[in-house]
Amino acid sequence: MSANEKILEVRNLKTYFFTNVGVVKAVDGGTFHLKKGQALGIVGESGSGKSVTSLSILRLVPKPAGRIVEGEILYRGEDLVKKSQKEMREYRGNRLFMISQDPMTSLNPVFTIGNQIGEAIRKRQKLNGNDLKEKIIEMLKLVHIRASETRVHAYPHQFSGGMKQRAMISMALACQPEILIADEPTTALDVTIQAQILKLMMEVREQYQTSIILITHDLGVIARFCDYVLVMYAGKIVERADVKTLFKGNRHPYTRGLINSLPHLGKKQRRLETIKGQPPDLLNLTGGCPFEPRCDYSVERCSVEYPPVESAGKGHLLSCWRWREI
Amino acid sequence: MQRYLIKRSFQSLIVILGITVIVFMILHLTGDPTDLLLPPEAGPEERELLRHELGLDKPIYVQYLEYIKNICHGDFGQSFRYQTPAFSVVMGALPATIELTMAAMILSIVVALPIGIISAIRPRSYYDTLGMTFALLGQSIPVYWAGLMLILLFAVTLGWLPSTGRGGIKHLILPAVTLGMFSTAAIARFTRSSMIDVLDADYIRTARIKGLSEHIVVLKHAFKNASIPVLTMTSLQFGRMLSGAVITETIFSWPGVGRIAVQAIYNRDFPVVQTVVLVASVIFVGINFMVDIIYTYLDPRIKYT
Amino acid sequence: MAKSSKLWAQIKQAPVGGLTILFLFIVVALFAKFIAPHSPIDQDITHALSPPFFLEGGTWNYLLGTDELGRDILSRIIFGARISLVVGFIAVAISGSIGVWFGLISGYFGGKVDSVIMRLVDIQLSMPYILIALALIGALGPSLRNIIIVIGITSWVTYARVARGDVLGIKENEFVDLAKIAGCSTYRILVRHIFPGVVNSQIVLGTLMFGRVIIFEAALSFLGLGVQPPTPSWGTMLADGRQYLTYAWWLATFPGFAIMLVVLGTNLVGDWLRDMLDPKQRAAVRGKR
Amino acid sequence: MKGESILKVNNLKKYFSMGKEGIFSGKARMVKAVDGVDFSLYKGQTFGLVGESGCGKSTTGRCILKLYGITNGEILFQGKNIHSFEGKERMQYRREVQAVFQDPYGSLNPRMRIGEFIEEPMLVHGTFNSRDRKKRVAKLLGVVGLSSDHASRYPHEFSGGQRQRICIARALSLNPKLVILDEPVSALDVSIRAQILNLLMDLQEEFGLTYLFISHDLSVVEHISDFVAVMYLAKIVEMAPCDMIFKNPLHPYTNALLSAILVPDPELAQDAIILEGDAADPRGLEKGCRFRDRCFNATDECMEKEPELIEVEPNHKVACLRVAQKK
Repeated sequence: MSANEKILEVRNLKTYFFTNVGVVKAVDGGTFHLKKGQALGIVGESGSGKSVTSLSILRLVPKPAGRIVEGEILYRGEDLVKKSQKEMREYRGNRLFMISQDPMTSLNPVFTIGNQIGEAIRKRQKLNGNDLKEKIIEMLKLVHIRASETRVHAYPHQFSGGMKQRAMISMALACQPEILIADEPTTALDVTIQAQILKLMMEVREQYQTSIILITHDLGVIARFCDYVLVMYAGKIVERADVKTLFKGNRHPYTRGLINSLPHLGKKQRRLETIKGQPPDLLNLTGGCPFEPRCDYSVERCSVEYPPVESAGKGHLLSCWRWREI
Repeated sequence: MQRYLIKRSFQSLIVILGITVIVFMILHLTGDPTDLLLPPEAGPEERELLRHELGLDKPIYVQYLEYIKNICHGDFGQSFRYQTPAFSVVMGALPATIELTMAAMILSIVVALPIGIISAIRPRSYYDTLGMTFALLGQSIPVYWAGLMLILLFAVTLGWLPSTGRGGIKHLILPAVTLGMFSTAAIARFTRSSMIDVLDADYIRTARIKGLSEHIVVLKHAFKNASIPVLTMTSLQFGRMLSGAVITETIFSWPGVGRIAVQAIYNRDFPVVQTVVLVASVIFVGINFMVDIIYTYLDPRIKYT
Repeated sequence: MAKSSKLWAQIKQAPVGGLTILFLFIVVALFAKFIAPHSPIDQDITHALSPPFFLEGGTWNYLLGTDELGRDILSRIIFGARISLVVGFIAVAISGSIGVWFGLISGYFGGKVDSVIMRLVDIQLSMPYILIALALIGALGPSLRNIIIVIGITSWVTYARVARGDVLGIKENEFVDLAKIAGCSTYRILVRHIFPGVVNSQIVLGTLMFGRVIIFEAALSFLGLGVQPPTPSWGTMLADGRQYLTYAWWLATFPGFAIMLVVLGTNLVGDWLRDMLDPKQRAAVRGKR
Repeated sequence: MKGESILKVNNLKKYFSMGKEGIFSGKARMVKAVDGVDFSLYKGQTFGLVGESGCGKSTTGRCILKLYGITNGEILFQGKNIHSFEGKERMQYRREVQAVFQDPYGSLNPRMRIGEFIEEPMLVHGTFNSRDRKKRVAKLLGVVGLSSDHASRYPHEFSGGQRQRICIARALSLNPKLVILDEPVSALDVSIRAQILNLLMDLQEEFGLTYLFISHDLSVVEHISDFVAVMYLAKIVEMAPCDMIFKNPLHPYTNALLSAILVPDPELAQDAIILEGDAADPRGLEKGCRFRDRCFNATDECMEKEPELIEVEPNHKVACLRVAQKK
């Protein structure tokens, strides 16, 4: 098992939502891969398709509106798109796990924390009674929850947001997945708690060699946590690069605009650079580049034809007609 | 939890008091009972005398307080018609009504929950469409008509089941189905929609992410959450049933409190009417209180507030 | 643009059957005089208990047969629709306008006012409403006006509960705070900012309750304390027909069928309206009478 | 630097009652959302109020907006206690203090046209006649970067950023002196956030507005503020001019907050100060420093004595015993 092994390969993934108002192409041709032990970041704004990508990998796209219409999701060579929901159960919880956005709602309010972690443990080990309880306490200790002996019996509403997210991570640890997807794991948390959770996730990654897909809108989190980054806009991956290249040598106007629009601490500027216009309406996309109306570099061609994926360096891919001039 | 239960019992007490006020007021609205008790040719002196005897010449709040005092002593007044204590008239008929409502309720729950749950798991499937069509019909058919049609079909035409009276399971079937029809439909539809709501929740996704089997996801994780609003709704159905029993008992000549109450209204036998209303209300408040206790087991969030 | 196409998509899902039933019901009720083949009260003993046309002995003259006094059932059903329409419409209007205000006030002010109103609601829900209605009508006398009033004042709670729930949600919105900050009076906030938010669910509720009220009115008539003879009402017809169930089933069957059809129509239309206007409100209100 | 004070908050306290402890005991459970806060807003400047969720920053803003009554202390607007305002004075205050909130979806009444929404404050205050009001709505829409024919549309046609512009237009409609900005950009996408921040700063310059900018996001606060106060559990723990607080943070909590900001630059190696635990329950704090349980510098004294907010260097106030001793 080499360190560079690709454990997940997504090829030309298209996940659409068929609403009675029209078709929303939430993910429209996503191709990327994840290596063993890698931390892959997916960054984008609301509606960019980053969360749908993760749900597609788990095959949990909300039915009946959402559907994977095309593409392959290869986990160690097995195409997950072709699996039945029953077969997927062997992957979920064992090989794949996801921590979702809102720790407040992702735990079931009517069962104890211990009960919910226990379910994850029993998926791998058939433990019962005291053995199970001890294992649960051990799991809670791993994520630094104090007084875990009594907290086993607590209900989610007795936990703070940070503690709930820790409990979710302990569930992930119980499953020992190869791939951990974290969908905005810290967005709902305060900054000091965010720092705690990110640190914990780094520990997990180091200790268990877990590959992590981190989905966020926060470029700060990306810079801190990830090795490699995908930037999504309106269902398309517009640029991808290792994290240094992305921040220092990006060539896509959207990536650049996004990074420049952030206020920089300690660098007081009077005005921020902005991206003009409004986020795209996913129902009314034309065949061209979806960023075209907001782009300062756009030319006629941009509104007609979507640019092909081109390489701008080692591992640096992007889709823009004019990237060479940027 | 104690706080919660104390608060709820306090509220229940207020509700019962409020009911006594309303019953008392309706009683007064119905006019002078001396009209009923005395022969029409009775003179004004006789009338005054009776009014004094009955305490009707006292101020209204004194009358109310005496009324409450009497109730507390178990004295609900004499039935004008039967010339026995109204309370014992009502209590004598109560078992029949309880039998009927319990049968109808159990029937509703047993039928409605599976329909609601399965429809929610597979929305817009063949099963869902069928189940919900029946539920819609069940909510559209008036109880009295349903009763008559069932009698027409199973008693008159087919002769399988008796159409009137009480005794044994055979007698119970038609009235229970009649009374339970609306509730079955309502609970089934409500279960479906709360299950659909809950199945959308993030924690259900978490359960699926853990790779749990679908029946654990649905029956453990989803149903326990969905059962909380369903329980509320079901307990309200009890209130409806007590009203529905009035009609059902009339149709099937079921010897319960509902039929007694209707007769009492015809006969202007007010002590009986008010006793029925009070007893039925107290039962309903009691059921709601029990449901509150069940809540504390279903929803841990209540226990700690 | 997105919104209008969405609206169109929902309109396309309209329950044609339900709307047709309601439309026919209203037309029949309004133009009963012109539609009914016979007078609803004229008796013709020679034709008493004549069966509907499709049975042996039935005639085309009396499509749905006649009752024990030889009155045409179809005509009586047609005229009975008037009572149902009038009672349904006015009672819903009365109870809705009482209920919505209690709900608005209860939800918006909260605290003690809310507790008092909610206890009133509890009291109302705890009592067997049909007995209360019967007792009240018994006391006031069974006139159409009294029936409407009694139904109106005994069914306001559902509107109040739903409106209160809506208000509690709307109140959380920051536009309510912004209205206070702008200096709007409480009255203006209630009327301009809160009320429009509860209208949709009240319309949905009113539609569904319309059916409930028709059933309720017929139930009162069925129990003998509704609209008094000879005025034709569906409930009275059912009650009268009950005695003849064994050998003249049509007497009770057809008026009941009419009630069911109309209620089915309101339920279908109400469900559709709910999906369209008020997706949040679930079947919750259905069970609560 | 300071100029004319427009609003002064003195020892503001706001306790919320969380129901009675028992049915029969009269003692109410209190949550101290704001527990003795002092600060001043100066004309034409932006005062940043920063802290984590539940620290009382929004409650402070809402007290100033008179959405809540206050438990203790006073709020002086141009020298007058705002809670003593009645009738005309009250309406005057309502005219001069406006707000923009966090949620662009909840801020707009979905059943009111944009034009009506912006016009409403003027209508309520009886400023201008109907025609002039319409003109002003059109003008305001232009000021916030929208087009005047947006007035006849409903909110659902607008995106989050546009909605926030509409709220700003409404806030400006009465020519206010002070605008409370409660997390105005937190719910917006990154690419839209910068647009709104720029707009707010332009408007401040153009109309000489005073802002109270409430936010959890330190980098945004640093960008827009002249003066910053950091709140922790219902109290201000540090307060200083913006540059000073970011270049030389003194309170350990401010330090931890600053180090927890993730700079979008992978080359800047950061060693965050990781604070233990969650923010404490404000109900448990009877004595001592409210930050002591999470503080990496706490001593025994911190358990016993509550630090006062004192000026340790010109214009720089800190509530920390250890910092005060060092100085």
